[in-house]
Amino acid sequence: MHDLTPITALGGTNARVETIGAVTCSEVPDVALASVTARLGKESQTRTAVKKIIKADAPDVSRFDGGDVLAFWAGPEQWMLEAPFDSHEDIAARVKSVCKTNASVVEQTDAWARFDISGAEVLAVMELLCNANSRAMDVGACTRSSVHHLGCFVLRRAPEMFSIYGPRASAGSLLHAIITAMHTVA
Amino acid sequence: MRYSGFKVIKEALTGHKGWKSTWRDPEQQSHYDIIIIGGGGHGLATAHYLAKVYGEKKVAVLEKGWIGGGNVGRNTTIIRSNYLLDGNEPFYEISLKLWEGLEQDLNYNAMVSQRGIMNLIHSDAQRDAFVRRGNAMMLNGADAEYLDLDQIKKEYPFLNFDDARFPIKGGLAQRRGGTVRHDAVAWGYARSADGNGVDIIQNCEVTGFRIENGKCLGVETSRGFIGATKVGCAVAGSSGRLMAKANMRLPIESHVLQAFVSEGLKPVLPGVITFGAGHFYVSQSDKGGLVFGGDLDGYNSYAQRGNLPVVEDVCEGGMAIMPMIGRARLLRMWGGIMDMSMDGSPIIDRTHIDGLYFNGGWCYGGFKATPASGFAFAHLLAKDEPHETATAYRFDRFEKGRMIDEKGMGNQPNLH
Amino acid sequence: MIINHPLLGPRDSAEFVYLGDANLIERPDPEAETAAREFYEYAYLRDNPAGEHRELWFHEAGDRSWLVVTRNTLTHEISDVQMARDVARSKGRSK
Amino acid sequence: MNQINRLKGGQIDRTQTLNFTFDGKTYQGHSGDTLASALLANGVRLMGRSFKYHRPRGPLTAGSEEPNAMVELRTGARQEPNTRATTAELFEGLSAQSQNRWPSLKFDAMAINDRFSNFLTAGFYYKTFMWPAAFWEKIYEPIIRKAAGLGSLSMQADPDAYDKGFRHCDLLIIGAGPSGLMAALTAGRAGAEVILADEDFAMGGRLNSETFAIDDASADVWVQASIAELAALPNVRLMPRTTVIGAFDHGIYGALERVSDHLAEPAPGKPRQILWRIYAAKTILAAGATERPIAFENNDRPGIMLASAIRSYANRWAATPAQRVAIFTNNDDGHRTAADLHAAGVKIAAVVDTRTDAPRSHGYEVLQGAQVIDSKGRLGLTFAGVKLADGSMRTLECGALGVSGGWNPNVHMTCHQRGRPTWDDSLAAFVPGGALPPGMTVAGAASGNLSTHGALQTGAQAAKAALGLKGRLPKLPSAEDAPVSQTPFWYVEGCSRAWLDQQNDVTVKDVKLSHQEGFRSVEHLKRYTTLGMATDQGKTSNMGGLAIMAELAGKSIPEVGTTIFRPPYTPTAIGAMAGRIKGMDFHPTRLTPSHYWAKERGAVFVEVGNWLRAQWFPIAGETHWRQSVDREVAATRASVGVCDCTTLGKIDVQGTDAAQFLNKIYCNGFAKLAVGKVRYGLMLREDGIAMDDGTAARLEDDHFVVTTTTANAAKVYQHMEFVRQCLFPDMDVQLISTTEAWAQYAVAGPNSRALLQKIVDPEFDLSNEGFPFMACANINVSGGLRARLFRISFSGEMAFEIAVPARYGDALMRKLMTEGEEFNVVPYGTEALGVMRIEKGHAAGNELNGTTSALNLGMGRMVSKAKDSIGSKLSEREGLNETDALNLVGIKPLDAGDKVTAGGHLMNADGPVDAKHDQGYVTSAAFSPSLGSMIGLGFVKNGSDRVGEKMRLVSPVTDLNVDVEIVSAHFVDPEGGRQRA
Repeated sequence: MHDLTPITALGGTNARVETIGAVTCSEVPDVALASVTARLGKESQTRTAVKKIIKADAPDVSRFDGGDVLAFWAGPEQWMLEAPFDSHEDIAARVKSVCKTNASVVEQTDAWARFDISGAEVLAVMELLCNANSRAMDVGACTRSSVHHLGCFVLRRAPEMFSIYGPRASAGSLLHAIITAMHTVA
Repeated sequence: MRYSGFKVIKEALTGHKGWKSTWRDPEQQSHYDIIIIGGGGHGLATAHYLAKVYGEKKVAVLEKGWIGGGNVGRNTTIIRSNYLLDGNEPFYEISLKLWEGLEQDLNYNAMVSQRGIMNLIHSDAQRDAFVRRGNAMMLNGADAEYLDLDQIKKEYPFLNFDDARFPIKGGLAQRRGGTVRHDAVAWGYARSADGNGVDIIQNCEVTGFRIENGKCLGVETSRGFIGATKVGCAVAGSSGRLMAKANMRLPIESHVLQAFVSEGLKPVLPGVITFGAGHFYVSQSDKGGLVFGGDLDGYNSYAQRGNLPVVEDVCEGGMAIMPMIGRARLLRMWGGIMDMSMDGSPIIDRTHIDGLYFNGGWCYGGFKATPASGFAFAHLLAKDEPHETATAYRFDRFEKGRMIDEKGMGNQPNLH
Repeated sequence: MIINHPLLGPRDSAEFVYLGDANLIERPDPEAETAAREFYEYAYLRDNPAGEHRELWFHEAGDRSWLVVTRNTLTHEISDVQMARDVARSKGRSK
Repeated sequence: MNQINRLKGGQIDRTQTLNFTFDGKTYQGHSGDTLASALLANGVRLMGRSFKYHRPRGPLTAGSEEPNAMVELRTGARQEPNTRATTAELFEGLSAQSQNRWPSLKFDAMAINDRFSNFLTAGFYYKTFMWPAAFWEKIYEPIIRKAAGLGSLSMQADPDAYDKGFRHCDLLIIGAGPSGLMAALTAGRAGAEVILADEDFAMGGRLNSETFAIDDASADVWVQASIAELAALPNVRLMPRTTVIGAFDHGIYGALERVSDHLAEPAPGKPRQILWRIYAAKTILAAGATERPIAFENNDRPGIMLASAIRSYANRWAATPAQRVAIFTNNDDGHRTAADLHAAGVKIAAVVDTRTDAPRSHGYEVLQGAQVIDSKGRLGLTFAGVKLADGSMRTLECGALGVSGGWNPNVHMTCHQRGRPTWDDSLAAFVPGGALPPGMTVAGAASGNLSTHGALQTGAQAAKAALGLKGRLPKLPSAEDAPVSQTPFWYVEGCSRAWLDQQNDVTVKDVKLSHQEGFRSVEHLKRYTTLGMATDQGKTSNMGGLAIMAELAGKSIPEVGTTIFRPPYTPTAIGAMAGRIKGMDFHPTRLTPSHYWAKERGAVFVEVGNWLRAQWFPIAGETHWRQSVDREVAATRASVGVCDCTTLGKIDVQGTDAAQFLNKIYCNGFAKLAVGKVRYGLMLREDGIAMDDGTAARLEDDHFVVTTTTANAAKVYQHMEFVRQCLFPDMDVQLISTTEAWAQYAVAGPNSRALLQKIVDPEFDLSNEGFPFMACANINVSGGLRARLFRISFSGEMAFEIAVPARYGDALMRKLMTEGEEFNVVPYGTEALGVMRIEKGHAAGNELNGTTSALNLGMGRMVSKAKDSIGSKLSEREGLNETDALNLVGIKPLDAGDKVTAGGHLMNADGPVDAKHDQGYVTSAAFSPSLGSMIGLGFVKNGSDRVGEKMRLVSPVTDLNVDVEIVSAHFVDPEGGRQRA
């Protein structure tokens, strides 16, 4: 084992959690991510590989699916695979070993910072953050959207819980946007 | 009729009975020596200089709607000559000099107000670029002044010096820059041209060109055919539409640029300020409204209206640099169509069709160029050779690789 | 404006970056004898119509697809949206 | 009871008395009052001054169309100019000041303008103030500017926050009057997602101001029941205090919600206002109608109001502008005001009706076929002069006069996409035209259906049509359905100083003068007279002006046409349009992986795009930034330095055609680059000008990592996707940005290898043979952590760039510092980075300025002729290949003490100093600790052949004029031995 100690996107050693009114925002650092993009003409093989990894059909446009390891749609013939960090820090290598040369696999773990927002007023917070029609998203829906000029992924994981993946370097700005919205709603 | 303070007093005391129409409403003649298509600022200025400086007697301006109804009627009124490149700077400096003598030339108060323009600087790279530009201006005989942060703070204490995301580091000022009452420019040129014998024909839409054997013989209009020895097109914004009638494709796209005015406020801003780290520039009109603008909407459009994202983007820039305007209200927004050229610079040139001349591609710098554009186009039409300050504004510069690209954005018009 | 993305459905145009005329897909053959002239026309001359305009938009804050949007420049009405990659292939572009 | 003009009833809450001040004097009002209603209740009619003549003014209206009663609301940094007293909700402690007057509202010295009004006619300023030319800015204009303007800004930063938000709905209903409520009930009951927005704080629209019955009860009962039913529906969202400001393309509406304006200040953490972007599949405009005045001589005195406004004040706010009120009308609606006031106990002086067959009343006198021809009263109306049907004159004593010229449907939003309204002869008014914004229908008074029944019916119909609901209309509540007939009566014959635009002081006389002088199109009229350009956007004035213009031109009103209706519907705070995007949040901030460590080290940061980067790292005793930077450069060149270069864009390129793809986007060749090697690449735009530069590292046969400059990362990625999807759609290549995934540090200097050998796991050979210049590899560091290593150099020293997953970047930096102690390692910032790259002659952003070609950059030969790449063809144009083209060179002062200034221009040593003789310019400059003088990079005409030439560097704008020598751009180690060591 190497001896380098990680920090979270917000610069801490522990994940930040903020509760304001009926909404809680939690930093979620312990996820591993890898993008999988089908090579030209290898779309069905790639879908098969994704299915094998997440134990569910490769999700359709604007959907996510899976269990412990989950995939969300990220672009045409492109998925982001998400897994627990502790068990899957080497996610890119593992995915690559399944996809072989059928897909281009890129480690994305530290490209993103994830915040989970939950609570009774979560929809009111979401509609101050981005233009995604969050009320119409059902559980299992995901989309790209912009939060205060930051390109993000938005996933509805439960009726009262959304995940926002934003660019890691701007995690502080993203959290600030979320918290101001939570204050407005509270 | 000559305008003066004395005349105003005399008319006030005699019931304003003596004021005459500012221009005639003439019937068109069957043939003119020169027809200018477009009764906007540039077309009317061209007519004025053709008649007054070049002594042309048979000149007509054809206007589709009402004169001054294009971009001269909806812009942010700024004049300046703070250009970088050799192809541009002498031209805009001539323009500024013409502005400085405009009211006396026209006997019309267009309220040329040289309260200065300040370009704010927010990074070292920007400072380097602005120093280069300031030097280019001075080497061309224009005025420029570099201000450091302390000088900016003294002159503009209301800017955001406290929590700016991109702190102000200095500024490049042109004290001779300023604003002009834009409608009055069109009216003043129209009145003068009319007084010098130019026929201004409103509600006369050009529907086609009569071209035979590579020569333009005149124009088809909603009022019938009008013959001409030379036809000059000055319809920036609609150049693509008009020149398509002569089967020309241009190095130009039409884009919408929005502009904004706030409710009237007691004096706040001395001159024009441009924000260097966002899309925002602002001045205050004599009536008290903050007149401001920013970036293009970014897509081809002839619709003369824009959309919310750019409105918000511009106001974001305003709040970032000048957070005291938060409680001032945006009164009106409007959109003008810009002839966005492929290098951000205009074209004043002959076309490949004999007798057909073109003036356009002004991007959103057309208003400040009005006098020089008119002067240079008049020169071209009268003498058949480019004016010395406009020699670079040729069609062939793109094919030959001699672009005049102030912003360095290349062949993507919406980035200029 | 709203662009009806062929995969994602209606999306705010603020998520996109605009490039210009969709003819930019039709890059000339650099080997042609008239390539110099063709590249000049390709890079610099535009129809710039007042009416229906086929144009390129990039879904930067979305799925990174380039789209060919047919939009009326007088009314902004959008009548058709296609994946630019499909359009390029239909124009015979390949490698 | 000091509210002398307070009536009984109304919708105010008398249990809550609120204290407020106007011009320093304290008054009381009630919850539910507006500032205007409370002032009227207190007997105050004078609330403002007009723009040009400074005439005394009171409210004309009871709503957002108000031109006159504008105040500065609140004090200190929250001072808010031009606030309409007619819409400002009263709150405890409200403080308002009158504006545009000096020294006081009652005694305004500028009112002298009114005496000279005959000289100050429309457009007079275009005809004078021209001599001498210099006097305009110095004398005339300052006086005009000082006199002009309305309210004042505080000149302090707005202390309040604003939010933006996004809502989606099946149906947006604009206006919650009878038609809007009925539409919302119809759509809401059908289960549609509905948003009902109204600018007022109380929904109900005109019903709040009337004494109508609905279903045999007071209309108020139906309104409250409807609101309650809608509020209980989960699919309906009620948005009171929300003005829909504009109809934008494809069903996007801007809407401003005033969250806290009815409070003294927003609660902590709460916004003052929210700008909503509403995405509506369908929209019903139910914006009602605005009453129009009749112009007559001196029709602008405080107390002269729209008749419907007086009715609103009486019925809704239980306030009357005076105890004795007259009415001037040309239609039946004016009589409603008289009847309601009469019922409330206000004395009706008379109803003056232009119609000879006007209805009679038992309660008060109706003067048929009569006209108000003048008024009296310096600071408020005292008498109205009436010309009776038989031509005789009569004077009515009255403190208020309600004027009704009929109603104009509020068509504004139907025209926001440049549609034009059409003329309805039966209403003598413009009604919505054919070309509405797509998805919009219009209901109620806005569509010209002026009765309550008509409003309810068209509201229900519109909702059904919008949602495609089948079946019969729901049963409508019964309501009045009085026939409406409006005949045009715009102004009283012979009037002259009869105000059309009360705020801008445009009178009938001005319109006539405008016509006389040839300003006859409606746009010319507006611009020449300023009619309709005031803060009310002509809501009460434009029609009158149009009608007079039409008459003078011998045309009909529709032939004259309207000016263009533009957003916003009512003026909107600039702060709200910006939302949270201001101050430090103007742009998101991007932090590098070593940021927190650098902050601990006391680094000075600089904004580079959205990134914050360490600029230099001062140590104890250093008092000037140059000391720090010189030390960092010297230490790096002497031993080893570390710099965070994570900000460079990183794009992962994979696929079997990856190499072929890079061959297209770079002008130089990549097909033959070996796995494990890095190559510098220059990317051109299609026009042959340099777009960006960087490196591409071939990690595997089908896998490259491309770097871009920090500034161009997004643009280059977009360009690469364009080339991939649009130009070469069948190339097997996949792109994804990985910029932020990796923490990447440059480790530079003669001891860089030695330092890295302590970090990189021992199985990797870092020797020059094992890992030569321009090598790259996937490696492990620190005992097994995956990492990437590139042997590339920006500084010219032996150097590496090492990358680890971003979360470990902080730890890696700390480790480099600890392990480097024995080599006296230094961290260096962007300044030292810049100095070293200038010393080495590497082009960067200042050189790649969007106008420079490969030839200019000294890389002309890199443009491969053997293959096609983006930009290669157009880079062959003659203008880009001239013999005296600019070339990148180095610049050195002859006197080592002289300054070299970036942005300075280069002139021949003995030639003239002017633009015509310009030889080039300096792009970058820095003090070089290695050379002991300032040095620069720049472009000089034919510069490659002029090395060794003496030239003059001038920068008049910074007052510099020095002698310099043109030298090679490679100041340090021109042979490149160090980076290969």
